[in-house]
Amino acid sequence: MKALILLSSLGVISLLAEIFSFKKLLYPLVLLGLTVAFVLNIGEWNTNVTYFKMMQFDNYAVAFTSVIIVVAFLWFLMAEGFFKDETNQTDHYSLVLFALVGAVLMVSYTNMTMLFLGIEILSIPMYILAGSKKGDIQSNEAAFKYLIMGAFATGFLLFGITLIYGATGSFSLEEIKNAIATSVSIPAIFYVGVLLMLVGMSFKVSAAPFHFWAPDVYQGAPTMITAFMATIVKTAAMAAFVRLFDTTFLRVEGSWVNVLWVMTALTLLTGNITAVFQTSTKRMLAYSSVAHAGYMLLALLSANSYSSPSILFYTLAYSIGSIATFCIISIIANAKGDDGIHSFNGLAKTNPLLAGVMTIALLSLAGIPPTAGFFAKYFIFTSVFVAGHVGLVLIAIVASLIGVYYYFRIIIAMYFKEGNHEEVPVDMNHKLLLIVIAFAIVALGLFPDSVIRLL
Amino acid sequence: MINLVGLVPLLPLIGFLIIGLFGKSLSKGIVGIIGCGSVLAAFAISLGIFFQLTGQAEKSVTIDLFSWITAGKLSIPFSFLIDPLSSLFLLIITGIGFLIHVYSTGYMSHDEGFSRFFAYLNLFIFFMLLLVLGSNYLIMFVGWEGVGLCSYLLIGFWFKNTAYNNAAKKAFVMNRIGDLGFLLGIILIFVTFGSIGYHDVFEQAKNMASGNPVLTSITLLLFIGAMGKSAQLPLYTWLPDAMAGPTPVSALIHAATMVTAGIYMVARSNILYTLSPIAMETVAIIGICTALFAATIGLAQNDIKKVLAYSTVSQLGYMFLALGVGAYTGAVFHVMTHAFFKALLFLGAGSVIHAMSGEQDIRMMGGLKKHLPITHITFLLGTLAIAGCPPFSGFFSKDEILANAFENNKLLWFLGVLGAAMTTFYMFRLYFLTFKGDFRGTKEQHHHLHESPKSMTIPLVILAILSVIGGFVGIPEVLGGKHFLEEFLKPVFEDSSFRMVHSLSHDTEYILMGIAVVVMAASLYYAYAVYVKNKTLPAAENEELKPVHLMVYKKYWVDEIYENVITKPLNFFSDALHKVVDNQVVDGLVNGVGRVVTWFSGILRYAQTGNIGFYVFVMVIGIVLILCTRIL
Amino acid sequence: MNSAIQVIPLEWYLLLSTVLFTIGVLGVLFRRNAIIIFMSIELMLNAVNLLLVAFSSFLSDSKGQVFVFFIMAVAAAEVAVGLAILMMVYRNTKSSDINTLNKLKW
Amino acid sequence: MITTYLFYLLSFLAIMFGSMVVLSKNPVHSVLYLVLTFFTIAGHYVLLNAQFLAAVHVIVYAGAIMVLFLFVIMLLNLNKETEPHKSIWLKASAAVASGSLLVVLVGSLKGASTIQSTNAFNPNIGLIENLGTTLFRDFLLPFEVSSILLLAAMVGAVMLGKKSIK
Amino acid sequence: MITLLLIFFPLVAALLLLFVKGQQVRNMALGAAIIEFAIVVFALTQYQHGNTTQFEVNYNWINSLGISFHVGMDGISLLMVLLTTFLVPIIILTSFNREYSNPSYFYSLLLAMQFALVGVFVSLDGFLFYIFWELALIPIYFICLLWGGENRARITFKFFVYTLSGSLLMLGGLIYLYLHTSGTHTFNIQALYLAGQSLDMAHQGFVFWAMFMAFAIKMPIFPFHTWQPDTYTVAPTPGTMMLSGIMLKMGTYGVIRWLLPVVPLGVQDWANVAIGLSVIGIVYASCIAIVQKDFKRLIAYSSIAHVGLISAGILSANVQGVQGAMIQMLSHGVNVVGLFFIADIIQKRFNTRDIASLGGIRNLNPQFAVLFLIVLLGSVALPLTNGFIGEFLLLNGVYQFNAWAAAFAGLSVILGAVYMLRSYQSVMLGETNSITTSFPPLSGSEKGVLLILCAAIIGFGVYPKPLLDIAGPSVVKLVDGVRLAMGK
Repeated sequence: MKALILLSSLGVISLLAEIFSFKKLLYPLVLLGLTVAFVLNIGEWNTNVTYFKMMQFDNYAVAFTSVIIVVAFLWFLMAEGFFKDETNQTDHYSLVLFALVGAVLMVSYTNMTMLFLGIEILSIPMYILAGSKKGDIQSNEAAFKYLIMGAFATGFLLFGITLIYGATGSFSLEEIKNAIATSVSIPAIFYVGVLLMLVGMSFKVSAAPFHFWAPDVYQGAPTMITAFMATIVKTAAMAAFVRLFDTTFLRVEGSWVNVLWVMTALTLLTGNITAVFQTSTKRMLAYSSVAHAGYMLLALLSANSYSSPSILFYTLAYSIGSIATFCIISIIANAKGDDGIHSFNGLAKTNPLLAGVMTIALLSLAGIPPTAGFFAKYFIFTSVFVAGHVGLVLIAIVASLIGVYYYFRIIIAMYFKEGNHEEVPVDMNHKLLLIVIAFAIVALGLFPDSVIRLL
Repeated sequence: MINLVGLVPLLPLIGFLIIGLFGKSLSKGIVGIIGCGSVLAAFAISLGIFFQLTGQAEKSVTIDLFSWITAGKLSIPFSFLIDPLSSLFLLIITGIGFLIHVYSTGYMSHDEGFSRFFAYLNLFIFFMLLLVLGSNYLIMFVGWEGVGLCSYLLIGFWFKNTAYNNAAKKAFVMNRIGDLGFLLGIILIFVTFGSIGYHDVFEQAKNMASGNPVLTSITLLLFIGAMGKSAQLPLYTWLPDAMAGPTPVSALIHAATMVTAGIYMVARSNILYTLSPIAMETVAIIGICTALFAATIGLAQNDIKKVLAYSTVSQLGYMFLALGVGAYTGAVFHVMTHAFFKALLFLGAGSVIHAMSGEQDIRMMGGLKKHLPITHITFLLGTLAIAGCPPFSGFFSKDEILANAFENNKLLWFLGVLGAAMTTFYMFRLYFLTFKGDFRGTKEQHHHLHESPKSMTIPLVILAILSVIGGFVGIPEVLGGKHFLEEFLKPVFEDSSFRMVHSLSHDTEYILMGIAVVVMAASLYYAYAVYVKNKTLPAAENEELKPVHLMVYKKYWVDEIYENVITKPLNFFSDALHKVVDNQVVDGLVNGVGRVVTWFSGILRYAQTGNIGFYVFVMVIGIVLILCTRIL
Repeated sequence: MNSAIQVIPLEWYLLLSTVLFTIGVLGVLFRRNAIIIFMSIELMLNAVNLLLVAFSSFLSDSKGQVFVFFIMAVAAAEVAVGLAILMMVYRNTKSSDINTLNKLKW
Repeated sequence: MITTYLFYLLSFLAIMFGSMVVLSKNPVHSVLYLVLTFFTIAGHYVLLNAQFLAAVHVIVYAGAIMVLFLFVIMLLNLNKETEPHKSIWLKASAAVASGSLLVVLVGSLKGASTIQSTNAFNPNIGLIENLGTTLFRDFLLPFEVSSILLLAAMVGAVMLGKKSIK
Repeated sequence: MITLLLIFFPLVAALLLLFVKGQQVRNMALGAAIIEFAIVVFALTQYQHGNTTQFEVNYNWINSLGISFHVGMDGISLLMVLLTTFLVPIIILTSFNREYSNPSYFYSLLLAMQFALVGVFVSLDGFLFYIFWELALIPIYFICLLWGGENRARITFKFFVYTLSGSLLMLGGLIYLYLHTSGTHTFNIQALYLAGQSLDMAHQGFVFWAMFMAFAIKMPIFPFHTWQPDTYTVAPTPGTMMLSGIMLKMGTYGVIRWLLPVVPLGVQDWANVAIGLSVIGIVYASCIAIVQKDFKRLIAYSSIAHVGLISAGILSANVQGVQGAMIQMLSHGVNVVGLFFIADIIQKRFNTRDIASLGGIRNLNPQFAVLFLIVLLGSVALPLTNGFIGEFLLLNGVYQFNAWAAAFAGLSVILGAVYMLRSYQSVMLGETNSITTSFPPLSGSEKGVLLILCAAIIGFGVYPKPLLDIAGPSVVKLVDGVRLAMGK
């Protein structure tokens, strides 16, 4: 909660920066603020405070908030240039920070109202930021698509919430849970409500067949925003999803588990298969992010004691891996004016560091040991196994293999193809960031227990 | 002396190592001395062993060297077994081996690969000794394959010649076919008896019922090995081709020693065979068929070494006939005498070839009698011996075989006699065409004709003497002699002896002998009439032959048949396997998976139309489907 | 005057909302004009609002009506942002036809 | 009884106007139909004893949001029937899709009658007093949080709306 | 502690090598590999013969999942580690033949691979085993990708995905077993054995296939082999040697350690099919080897044939089969490295590996011809070479399973001779031709490597006892356990 307040305040403060002209200070201020927020957040570990019966900072919330703040910190480190070049610098800062507020709400809500508001607070800044390259028609298109589809999905989400309200008379997760636990016959509209909420949440995490917006929006949005969407937004949405379905709706598992089974399979396959053909790395990662949503859904689907820790670990591993890849993609795309795979040709010769970190990040995304991504997948597979969905495990294995195919296209391009032998200039702080991330990926891969134990 | 048995194979091995490693820097003389010396020393020790063994009551001594292979209850020591059979073979191998080494110092003196040749020869002796000394089947197999390797190396000794290389390869591969059978036989022995040591196996086998199918399987598998090594039908074709090697090699390996390994093996396993009548019959039938088949081919060959080669195949057939009818002693006896006279004949042939500057076609020879007196005499003695002319060695051994065959089956005997007649004919044909008549070669060859050096003739003489008197160790009782050999080998064949009851009356034996001698004489005369009196010459290369003659001359086209039935189809099959099955089907499937994914990806991405309306549409459809789960 | 919820079965409200909601969906599917699509989404949200109020009355629980306020707030925010984006798009493409926005695909 | 009739009338009007929103060719007409739809919904609110909400609804939707729409339409000069029509197939498939959505929704929403209200009927819950209590006590946090939402939307709209000055 | 040293020394060396510039790096790599070998020799002296696991180290790693860093060596592991550490210095020595670009990366990757391989062979924790298993894949992938030949991107990728697909299935199997461990779930090897053996036959069958696929692909067994000839051909020779000499043994070792004792009933149930595939593969690959034109491809196919026999022997689940497999793994490692090195020597000199276009090399360098011949004889399993011991024991093992399978597998004895002699004849014998005009004498490193290998080939053919003794008791213990579980 303290973190939440701090983040909101930071958002407001950044709006003031324009007026009181301390724009230069803003960047360090935000970084500092995030650090403090992180510390404050950690301070709430094991306190389990509930606020207004609307949100509860249990360990789950604290853990995910930490992940969100850490990733946000890394994101800010990466995205300094994104703010610098903007005329509306302060607006961007505040929008991003507000989005973070939304994300934190989404991981800590205990009431549908907060969920709904969290989603919207996260989404609306994202709609705007996706379109923040105002003159760029692709950016326009991304924002527009995101908005229309998002609003449309919100409609279904709300319909679902309403039906659940109608059936149980409450918006509070706790009360809903009690209601369905005590009810002799649960009204049919409740189930429909659950399914409609499933649709709404699936849209947010871009699960098939509600994923269509994702590749287009990811591609069109400014790379930094794409990175934000792929990491923080996805983490928050996944956390919210789990909080809702693996606790509140667990009792009516029978009504949604089969649907989710099919959707997960579809997501895994569609995301991975479609990514194979992509030539734009950004778009490829967009599809890959759809696929990763599929893996996370696996854990959600299994709904057992492994689910939360595995999703926590997965989001962390996936997010830092994605930050690294997006960072490198943006560096390359800026230097070569193109984010196609061929832009990576010969990178290993000219920029061994970039190539090395990219390789580690891609290996992690592909789930090859000893990287964090491997353990992430491993935990997920374990949880699915425990739940007994062996068929899905097989599909996930096939999907992973396909995944290897497109991740390795980049690796092959970097190490095998001949490039133009011009070194790409890289900022010092980016270098630092990448090295840190590379170490983090390996360290998480070697000592995953530190994170797993949390939940 | 028996304790020194380890030295017997070790000495040639040392010889091989010294010559092999330092041969280049040693003079030919020293190489020759080391090569011959090591074998001579081995021979000396073998003699010692032989006499010690005859002198002592314990007829079977096992010498453990070291534990070789252990795996669970399978435990194979590297150990040697000294008994009459192995000591006899030791003598044959080292003795004849030594003579041939000596001969080789002369024969190969001009060859640049002199030291290599001696290295190989020594290595061969080493392996051959291992083969006969081993106290279990696996050591025998080691020697078995080792001699195969040496045979390969020596056949392809002149490695620049592709035909020779092919012959070498053929020999190795064909032997390997047999070896596989042998190996499987060994494994079956282990599986059955839990051991592969001769002693353990035979002790257990003794108590088994005759006709036990396992024994039949074992013996047949072992016999496949023997068929390969001893060039029996249908695995004999490598042996005539093996004549590509230098002539001493043909004498040593492809006549006197290695090819008789099969006989040794069957004789060694006599108890197993005795207890499996089916296997015995098979051995006998294959033996006699080979004997006749090879003899017919021998009738029409023009290459001096080819004739001898087919003769060897034929004689090996006789030995198997002997084994098949239970005349184990007879077989070993024939091995011994055959070693003498066939080595002699080959060395004689080598001497002829040496004199003819490498010419091997008998149509180009003739009248060599006066140019090569020693060779001529010794060759004649060898010919008489092989023809079975009394009292030369071949007479006794062949007689024993035929008598036993008669006892067993009259038809076998008849065929045996027929084969003997053919043997006489082709051998004398060879002799007459080579030594009698006029010289038919070129002027140059004629000019060059000379008797071979001492190093070559002395072995010839010694072998000739052995060919003449060699038979006396086994004079049958009917002729008032004492069959020393039988006495000596008795401990080895003791357990099988119930099969070897002599029931022939003396009269019958006399008649049989008489018939054999008469047939031999008739055949000899016929050959004389054709080749000396009428001076008929074999048809020239381009001459048209009568069908039967052509068939025999072309060796029944067996090589061609094998080529077309096995080699070519195998190549074709492999090629198809490679190009179609492996590249198209198996790999195609693997790549196909990748291609399907890529193709599917290409298709699937078109679902991503970029059109919001479509996205919403799919979303709605998705929701409809999801809600359907509620109403269905 | 009685509250309608006392005389009208809840199903009717459910049905009415569903129909209105579906009309909104139809609008999104049917039209290419972005403005109309936005309006259709507003219609969907209103259908939800109506249902919430009906439930609220039925259950005699004011939370449902409070929730409507939040929906209104969000709807207002979305519309504001949406129209801003639409303006931006229009500036670049001179069209409010959603079909012109299909550069991002495949 | 009058309530019942009013319900039917308002429902009919709501559906009709709603359909007209979707079907009218002129965007301006659509906006006006939508305003009418909102009024009918407000009528429903009144019937449901949610008077305060009805008032807010009219003010916010009809008064604010729809004006915004009209404003944009006028600004962008979209008041003509310029919209290119979707092909008949697309329209048909859209109709089929939403038709089936309706069918499955209705089909799966059967059985609302099993819902039991635990509270006694209270006609006053829609009154401003009740709502205020709930909003500022139970829903204080969301209320505060929604300020962030509105602030973000405002900032965003302004940012996107203003011309970029370099 | 020795085990830890064995595992991590190469890793440390690999990391240090990254910072060394220039070609001298190879000497340092060689030094590191030799030190590693020395450590193993030291371990051998400390090893108490018997069937116990020694040098055991067990640290907690991922407590919450029952994963520990548990390593140790019994005879089987020790023998595999011995093979690895023996071959790696040799492989590094063979690389002296060529100058590789970025040598520090090259050698670093080689040593990193050694790290993973040793890890695979000493792991006593299922998860750890899997991690090392996968770790081994990455360095070799990059070795092939960076220094390989034509078409390497496609081929190595296929290799990578193919192997990965197998290992993912294995992971599935391991997780399944893990979830069936009693009490707190753990990946401890003994617990996994118990878990696997407690399953019924049908479920053991599933686990069998899940795990066997990984091993079958790695070895590779027909029909999962098609990545192999391409990869062997395209990889730089040291990479090929690592692949064929050591990495392939991961599969066979896996079957011994992680398949037989884990799902004995599954093995029993499916042995027919698995051995059938192995045996078909033997003849299949041998036949294909006959018609190969590229020498490296020929060796590659011959390797499939050899490994098919090893696999069949292991799956026969008797002492002779498994013991034979142990020996044959070593022999095959030595022989195949020798053969690939010979191919490399020839290619370096004549720039071709086309068998048909070579010839008469023996005329140019008899010494080389002899060394080649010895390696070849080892490969065709002539008695008194190392190959024979293994082949005999393996055939023996297979025979006990099924006589016809053994007979069919035995065809490799014949076909092996056919293709090996054919290629030897074509390459070495006959007259020299326009390509084989001159043969620069063998360099010191070349001669050294070949001599060491030949010494090993003959030495262990004549006196294999030390090797058999290392693994023997452990093999007997393992197989007895398995047979007990099978009810035999």
